[in-house]
Amino acid sequence: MVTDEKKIGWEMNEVAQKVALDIPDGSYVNLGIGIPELVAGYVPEGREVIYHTENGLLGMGPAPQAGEEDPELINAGKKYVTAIPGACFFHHADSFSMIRGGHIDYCVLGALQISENGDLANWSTGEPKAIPAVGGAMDLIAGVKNIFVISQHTTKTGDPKIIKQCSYPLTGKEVVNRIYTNLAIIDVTNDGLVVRELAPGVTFDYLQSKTEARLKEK
Amino acid sequence: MVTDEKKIGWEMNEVAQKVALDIPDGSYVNLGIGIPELVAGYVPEGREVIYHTENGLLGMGPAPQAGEEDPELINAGKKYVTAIPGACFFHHADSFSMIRGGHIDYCVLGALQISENGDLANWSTGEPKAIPAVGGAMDLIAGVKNIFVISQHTTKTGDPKIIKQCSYPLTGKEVVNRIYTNLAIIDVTNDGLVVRELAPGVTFDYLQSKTEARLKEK
Amino acid sequence: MINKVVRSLKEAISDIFDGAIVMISGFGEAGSPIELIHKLIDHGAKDLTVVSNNTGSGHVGLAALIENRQVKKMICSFPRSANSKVFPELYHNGEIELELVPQGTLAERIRAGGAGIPAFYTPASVNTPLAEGKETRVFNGHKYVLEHGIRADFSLVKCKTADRYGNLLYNKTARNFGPIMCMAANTTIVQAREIVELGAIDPEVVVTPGIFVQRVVHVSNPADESKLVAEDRRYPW
Amino acid sequence: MINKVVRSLKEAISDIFDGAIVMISGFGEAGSPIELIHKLIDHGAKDLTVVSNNTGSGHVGLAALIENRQVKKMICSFPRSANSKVFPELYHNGEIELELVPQGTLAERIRAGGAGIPAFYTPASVNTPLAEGKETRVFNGHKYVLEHGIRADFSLVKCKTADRYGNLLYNKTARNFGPIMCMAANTTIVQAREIVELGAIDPEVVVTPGIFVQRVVHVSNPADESKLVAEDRRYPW
Repeated sequence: MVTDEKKIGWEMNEVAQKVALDIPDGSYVNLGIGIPELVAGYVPEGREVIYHTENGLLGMGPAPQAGEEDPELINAGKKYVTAIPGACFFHHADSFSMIRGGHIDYCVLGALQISENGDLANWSTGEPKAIPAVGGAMDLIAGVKNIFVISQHTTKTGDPKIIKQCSYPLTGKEVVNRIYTNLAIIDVTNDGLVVRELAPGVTFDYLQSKTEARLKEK
Repeated sequence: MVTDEKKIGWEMNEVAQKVALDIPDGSYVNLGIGIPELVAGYVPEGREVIYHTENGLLGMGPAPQAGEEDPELINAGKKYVTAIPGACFFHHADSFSMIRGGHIDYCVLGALQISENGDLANWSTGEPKAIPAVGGAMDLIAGVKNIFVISQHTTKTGDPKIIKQCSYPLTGKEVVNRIYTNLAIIDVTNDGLVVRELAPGVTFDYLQSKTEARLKEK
Repeated sequence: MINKVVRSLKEAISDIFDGAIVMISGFGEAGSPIELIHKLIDHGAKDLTVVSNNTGSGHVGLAALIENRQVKKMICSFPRSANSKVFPELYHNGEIELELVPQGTLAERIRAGGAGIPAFYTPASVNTPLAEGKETRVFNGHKYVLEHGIRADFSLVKCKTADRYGNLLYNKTARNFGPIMCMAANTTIVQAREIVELGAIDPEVVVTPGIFVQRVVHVSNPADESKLVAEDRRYPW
Repeated sequence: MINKVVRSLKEAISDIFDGAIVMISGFGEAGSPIELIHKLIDHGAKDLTVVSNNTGSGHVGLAALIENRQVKKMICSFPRSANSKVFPELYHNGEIELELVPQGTLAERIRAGGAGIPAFYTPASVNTPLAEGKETRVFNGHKYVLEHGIRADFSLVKCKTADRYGNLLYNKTARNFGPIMCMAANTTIVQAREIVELGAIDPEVVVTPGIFVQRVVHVSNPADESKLVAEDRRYPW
């Protein structure tokens, strides 16, 4: 089933490209660690998008050339990055003023679970033995204007991630605006989850079968 | 009587010198507008004192030479100043973080009235026709570690300024640590107002006659 | 492409609407965006609530905006000064409202507005008339007053140097309220003495990151307010 | 004369006492004052409460301080990472306490501590387990949680450049928590890669004004933590 799904849906690189297409010229964007980082590779020609990394850099550029890594120039995932012309550095309180104050236009995050009303769980499975670690996720979802989730449609074991109610501890309530998965693009609306686009070969019924929450056709 | 008092007490320049002597080497100091500004001229040899002005400069130096005035380099009294080597500029929120956060060691302020428990009134006479204007006074007295008042001992009409209870609107309650006037230096203690030093020719009884609040001998 | 530089003062301020909340940078004349203010007088938006530390001098800049009856209410810490004649007169005649705020509280309320903090506690003004009617609370044995963040529809700010991303540098004590007012408005409009190429400003020394700025207009030789006041100039002239 | 430069790491940290609250700058290894931390391990103060975004990597720096059983409690936003082994083990064994704080709330609490703000409201963590037991309040129709400022007895901070007044410059994203931690401690101790003459730093570009710094020590060639971790080095060595 899992294999199947991967075959018929988009590759995650294609999903990242879909996300990038939906981010307008001139946007300030924060990308979460992992899959969300792929989005930076697909900014359409002619658009200028400025990346914020919460550890104190606006105007984050791509990874440096081998041998040019600077351990004091990293992103929130602690990977080596570069700074573009027009970039600036600032301290953590200023950085989260940008986030909390509503100055960042888009945040693209991963997810463990998303509920049908847009609740997001992406920081902890709540298992007693897990070390809880939240980072900046709760600040981002509370402060950024548009929250996009990019994720595999189901878990590694094939269970739905888009569900009626999150069982994991929440990162925030009613915060997700749009969900991009390998199977579909789904808007979180006041009328519930509305399918915006299906990946090639994916039917609405197939998508619904992989989704615990009720979906609506556009 | 007023003339009398001025003759027998210190000149305000001498009072300012007394204040300067009580400010230790290495202190960060904010001087109020007017008479308090005189203090900067009397830092004893060998001491280094750094002046903060709340409009965004740490390391304020003396007035510039004629012809070198810069309308964008001023103090809180909107007078032209200079910046010493090792100075720095910052914005208003950072400036008042220094004040409110307890980072400034001494503040020297003028006063309209001081009560026997150290209440200070120095921003408004409360007259209905007066335009109220507070500036940074309330932040300073709330945040700075040591609050020194420098003032004529009585008003222009010879009325006491050091009184049982302030009749003017307060700037802050129980905030003044020491009072320097043309007649005496007075500590505000848990035991009340204790005279620390009398100006030449001023007796304790004379001082008490010019002071509504009860004074104590050291 | 991101280019926040607009061609004229008029283009910069033309959407300021009647009833808007407008922050205006400056401490006295230092940092006051006098050309933007004069263009706002030409533009004519009225019933404005203006947040600025002072109320202007003589009959130019902020004082002229007030004199032109465009300001319904001032939020400031120090509404009078040696050369302020306009505000005191209107205030005495009951023609303008005043919300008096301690200077540090004003700065922190603006910063909070920009930083997404709806409210905070401060020791300033406790036990004074300015805390009357406000909620107080004790933390660690000391009393504090609850104050709320302020946001504006527009901020008008003066700076020294800008680039097309809106990164800003200021000059000396003209910095004052500029950086925090940039943070706190839906639309921040900046007049810059010089506009430089992207990358010309060292990323380590940027004072206002471009994310806080929406429009930049080039005013290479801004007027010296104190000279205009000394000459008793009046705007509109 | 003001001279905050002390001659040795030992002199810089020798009054850190058992039970102290210690802030340690850095986001991962960037900005982590590893030489000051190692000297604190030599010094031996224990039962510390440490405020730092992470819990260190491998067996050097902050991880080594924890491994040496000097830390009673960590206040941080992200206590695990690819190379953090020490904290997870002690935490599982119940040998160390954890106060988990969202990263922006952690930054704002530190800044508030330094700015004399005892408490503020933030939207982060509302409706999540991290807001449980905390006071919430509605402003303008949105729910916020009350958070308190944090102050420390000591802050240990790494910077690039310092002068004898304690004015500081940082390097790129190693700035992170440094400036706000400098503000929030009774005694701020800084290791600087270079110490320059007074006046060599342009007053317009100072990041941390000297008023927030009590001691500066020169560490011209700080260790590269990731290299030490890759080599599986352990402190004390």
